[in-house]
Amino acid sequence: MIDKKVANVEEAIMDIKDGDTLMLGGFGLCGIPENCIAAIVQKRIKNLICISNNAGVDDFGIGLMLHQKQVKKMISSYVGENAEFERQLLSGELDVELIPQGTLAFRCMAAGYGMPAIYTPAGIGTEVAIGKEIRNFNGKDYLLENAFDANFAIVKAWKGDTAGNLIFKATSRNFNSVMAMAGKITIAEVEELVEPGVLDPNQIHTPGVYVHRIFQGSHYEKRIEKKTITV
Amino acid sequence: MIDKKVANVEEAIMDIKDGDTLMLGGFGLCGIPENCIAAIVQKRIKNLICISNNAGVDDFGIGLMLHQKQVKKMISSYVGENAEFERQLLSGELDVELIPQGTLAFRCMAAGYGMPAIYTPAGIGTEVAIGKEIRNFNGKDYLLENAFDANFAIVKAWKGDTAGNLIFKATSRNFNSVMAMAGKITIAEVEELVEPGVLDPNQIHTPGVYVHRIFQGSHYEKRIEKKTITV
Amino acid sequence: MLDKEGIAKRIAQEIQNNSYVNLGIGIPTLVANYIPKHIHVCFQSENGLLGMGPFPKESEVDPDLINAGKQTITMLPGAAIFDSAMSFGMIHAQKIDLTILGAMEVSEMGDIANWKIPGKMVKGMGGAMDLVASAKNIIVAMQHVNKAGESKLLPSCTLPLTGIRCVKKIVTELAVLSVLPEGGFQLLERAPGVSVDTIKKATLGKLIIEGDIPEMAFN
Amino acid sequence: MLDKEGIAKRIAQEIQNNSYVNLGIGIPTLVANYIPKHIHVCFQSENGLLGMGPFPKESEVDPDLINAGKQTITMLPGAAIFDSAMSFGMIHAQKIDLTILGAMEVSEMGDIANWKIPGKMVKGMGGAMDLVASAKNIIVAMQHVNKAGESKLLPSCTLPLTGIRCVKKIVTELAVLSVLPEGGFQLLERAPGVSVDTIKKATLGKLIIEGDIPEMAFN
Repeated sequence: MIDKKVANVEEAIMDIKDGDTLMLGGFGLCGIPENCIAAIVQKRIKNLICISNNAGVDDFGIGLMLHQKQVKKMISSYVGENAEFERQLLSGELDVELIPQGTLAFRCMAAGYGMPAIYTPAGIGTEVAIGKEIRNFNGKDYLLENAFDANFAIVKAWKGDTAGNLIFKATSRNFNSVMAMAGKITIAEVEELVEPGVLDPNQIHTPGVYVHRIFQGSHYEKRIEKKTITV
Repeated sequence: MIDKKVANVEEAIMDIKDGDTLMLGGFGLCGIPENCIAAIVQKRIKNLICISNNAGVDDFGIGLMLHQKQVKKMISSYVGENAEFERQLLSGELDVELIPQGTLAFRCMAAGYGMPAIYTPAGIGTEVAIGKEIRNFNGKDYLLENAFDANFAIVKAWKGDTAGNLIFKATSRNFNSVMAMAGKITIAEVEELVEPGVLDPNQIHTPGVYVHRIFQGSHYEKRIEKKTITV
Repeated sequence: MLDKEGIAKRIAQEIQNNSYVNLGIGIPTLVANYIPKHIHVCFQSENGLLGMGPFPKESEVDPDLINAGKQTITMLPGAAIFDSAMSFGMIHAQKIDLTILGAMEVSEMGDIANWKIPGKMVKGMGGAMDLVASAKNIIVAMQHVNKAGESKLLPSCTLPLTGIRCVKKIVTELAVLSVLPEGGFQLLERAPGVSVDTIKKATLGKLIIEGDIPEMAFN
Repeated sequence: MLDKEGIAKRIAQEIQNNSYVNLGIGIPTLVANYIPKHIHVCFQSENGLLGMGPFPKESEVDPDLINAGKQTITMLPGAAIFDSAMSFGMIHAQKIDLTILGAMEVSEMGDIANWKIPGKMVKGMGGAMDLVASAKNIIVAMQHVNKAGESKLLPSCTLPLTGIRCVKKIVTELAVLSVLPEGGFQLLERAPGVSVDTIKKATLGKLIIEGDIPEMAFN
């Protein structure tokens, strides 16, 4: 097997530099790559373009990067729940491109599947369609949307092996597995890193060929955005 | 949960009729829907268009349907290993459309993902490209290939539950999971049918929403086409 | 006049047996509480889950298991997890039978605006544009008029659109209305104690009233 | 002159450490037997497997586990199973570093024909058109001349094409040749005991010979 293991988060992110485009997995705060985000914050890498469904909250997730003004542009489907984000956006410090959530997912998948672009009906008749190519198939209009082209995809998995195979838990899979396929370099942090042969080949969500670096993360906080319980 | 269980193979295929387009899962003889094929053979449904990576062998798999002249047209990537197929093709009784294997997979996936068409580089510069739209993205040419539109997808899984969730074993997953997403009606036969809650939601390969009918198959022969061993 | 729970309760009656349903944030989320026992329904959450169950007990809370509203949830027996691409794949392939979502405005052609107010901070469309572009059936749950007392059922939307010609039915605190393919809101039912006249005054778009309009029935 | 095993052995030297490789049917399959111990390689089988191992022992045979040549196989520790769409997805996304396959003809521009002979029963292209359309590096394993003694290294292919401008290197029983980006077969190595003249006679396409051509080295 080809060994993808790196020693730690510092080694994993060593060549991320100012101005890079990063995909960051997660939905809300669920399944976000906490260790990599912390290391990027600590390294103060600047002018990043971040492709991520959300932008974290004020003091967690991508919010930590925003707080340090490390992000030049966000490409997301939903960026609520973040006052600092709003301030930077209104002041012009931050650029944001809002795209439909499915389009976000498909543009990742297209990159991982070698498709240069895909057709989606999402956004037809709305401002999302402005300037984009529209094509009718079988009586229905679709937008042509290009595959993403990101320097790095940074994802968080539940289990992984040193061959780079990943397994995600419950809804923390979300964008993690589609982004894992889509980075020029894919970095995976996992809660549990095992030797090849431990994980069932039948249950792998992301085959190791898509993953370039893997390390065992630590101190996962897994903050819950909206804890809702049945009394 | 929504119950997809049907009593038996006869009920599962009750409304397949002459002239229908069927997708049939499997690669070679690996993971083919043996029970459904046997029932279609017994029912002598005619003039079928079959989308399947291969065409079986003389006396097994789709070869059994060919033997009875039930197939009008095959859409496949590779149809070797079948003398009766060759005879019917040369005599003009059977039509065949050969397409690249990846194109076959992507046209299924497109149907399951609501994409009207996809772009693939496979076939550029070859006779496969004749009459098709070619488009250049970032300096590379791609063919536009339409999503399949099949009346039925017929797949075979290892385990399934009555909610229609499917798990495939090893390389018998092949086209089964992509076709399962792609049929107007998807019929799944499984080696082991269990109640909802038995299968781990994290390990489902095909979510039940894609499956319309499921039943427990029997008497799987699982014939091996090329048994190859290390002495 | 209905409260939010009443709107949810009325919409729950619209859910067909053996259907896959996606519930938006807000009133639509409440609909799950009023599904009749004999109706089998499977809820999709577009962040990657089919078979969403009720909110967890304190001891069951799992940060790795949330819905599209970012609330902690549970899974029912027979649930399945998938990634965001497959989730929107099944939405676009019309495997989801019904989408219930909120709106700021709906036009008499079935256009919907529910994601952006010019001049205000825009949070994003999330999965709404995908859902309205593809769902076979879309029911909007909303107030009939906005806080300024202006009708939200309009000849055409004034706010940026989320999708076009997609809303099939609207349930408000005042009425149930269907959107006709040729345009117009057909009044189907009045909320308890609400007159046709009240609905007329609250509806700016073309309102079609044919015969007697029954009051909503709840059991 | 090399036999089939020799061709496979020579191609095995081309495999880089830490690479993902797809092996076609025939001679390419034999390459797996000659990978040096210190080279880490992961074999993809396009029917949905990364981490393909050797053929099974009799007791290990599993009809649900085959390669793209439909032979029973095994999985190595760290293997992963996926469906056909993802398999060709990773091929088209150029995650597979090297494809080794057979050919009927190769042109001096790197075009390849390996799937169809007019007038003969056509079995199909299988995954070959996908592989040659996308692989970063393609090595062809074939005989230098066909059974009629005609060169298979041509100015342009006469048989229906599988892909264009894609072959990077060719290993035959006579020689190792690279296909130059501007066209032409550059002779890199001679097989043991084979003269440059023999290779010249067997090559109909433009053959480029610069300096002394070394004999292949095997260890």
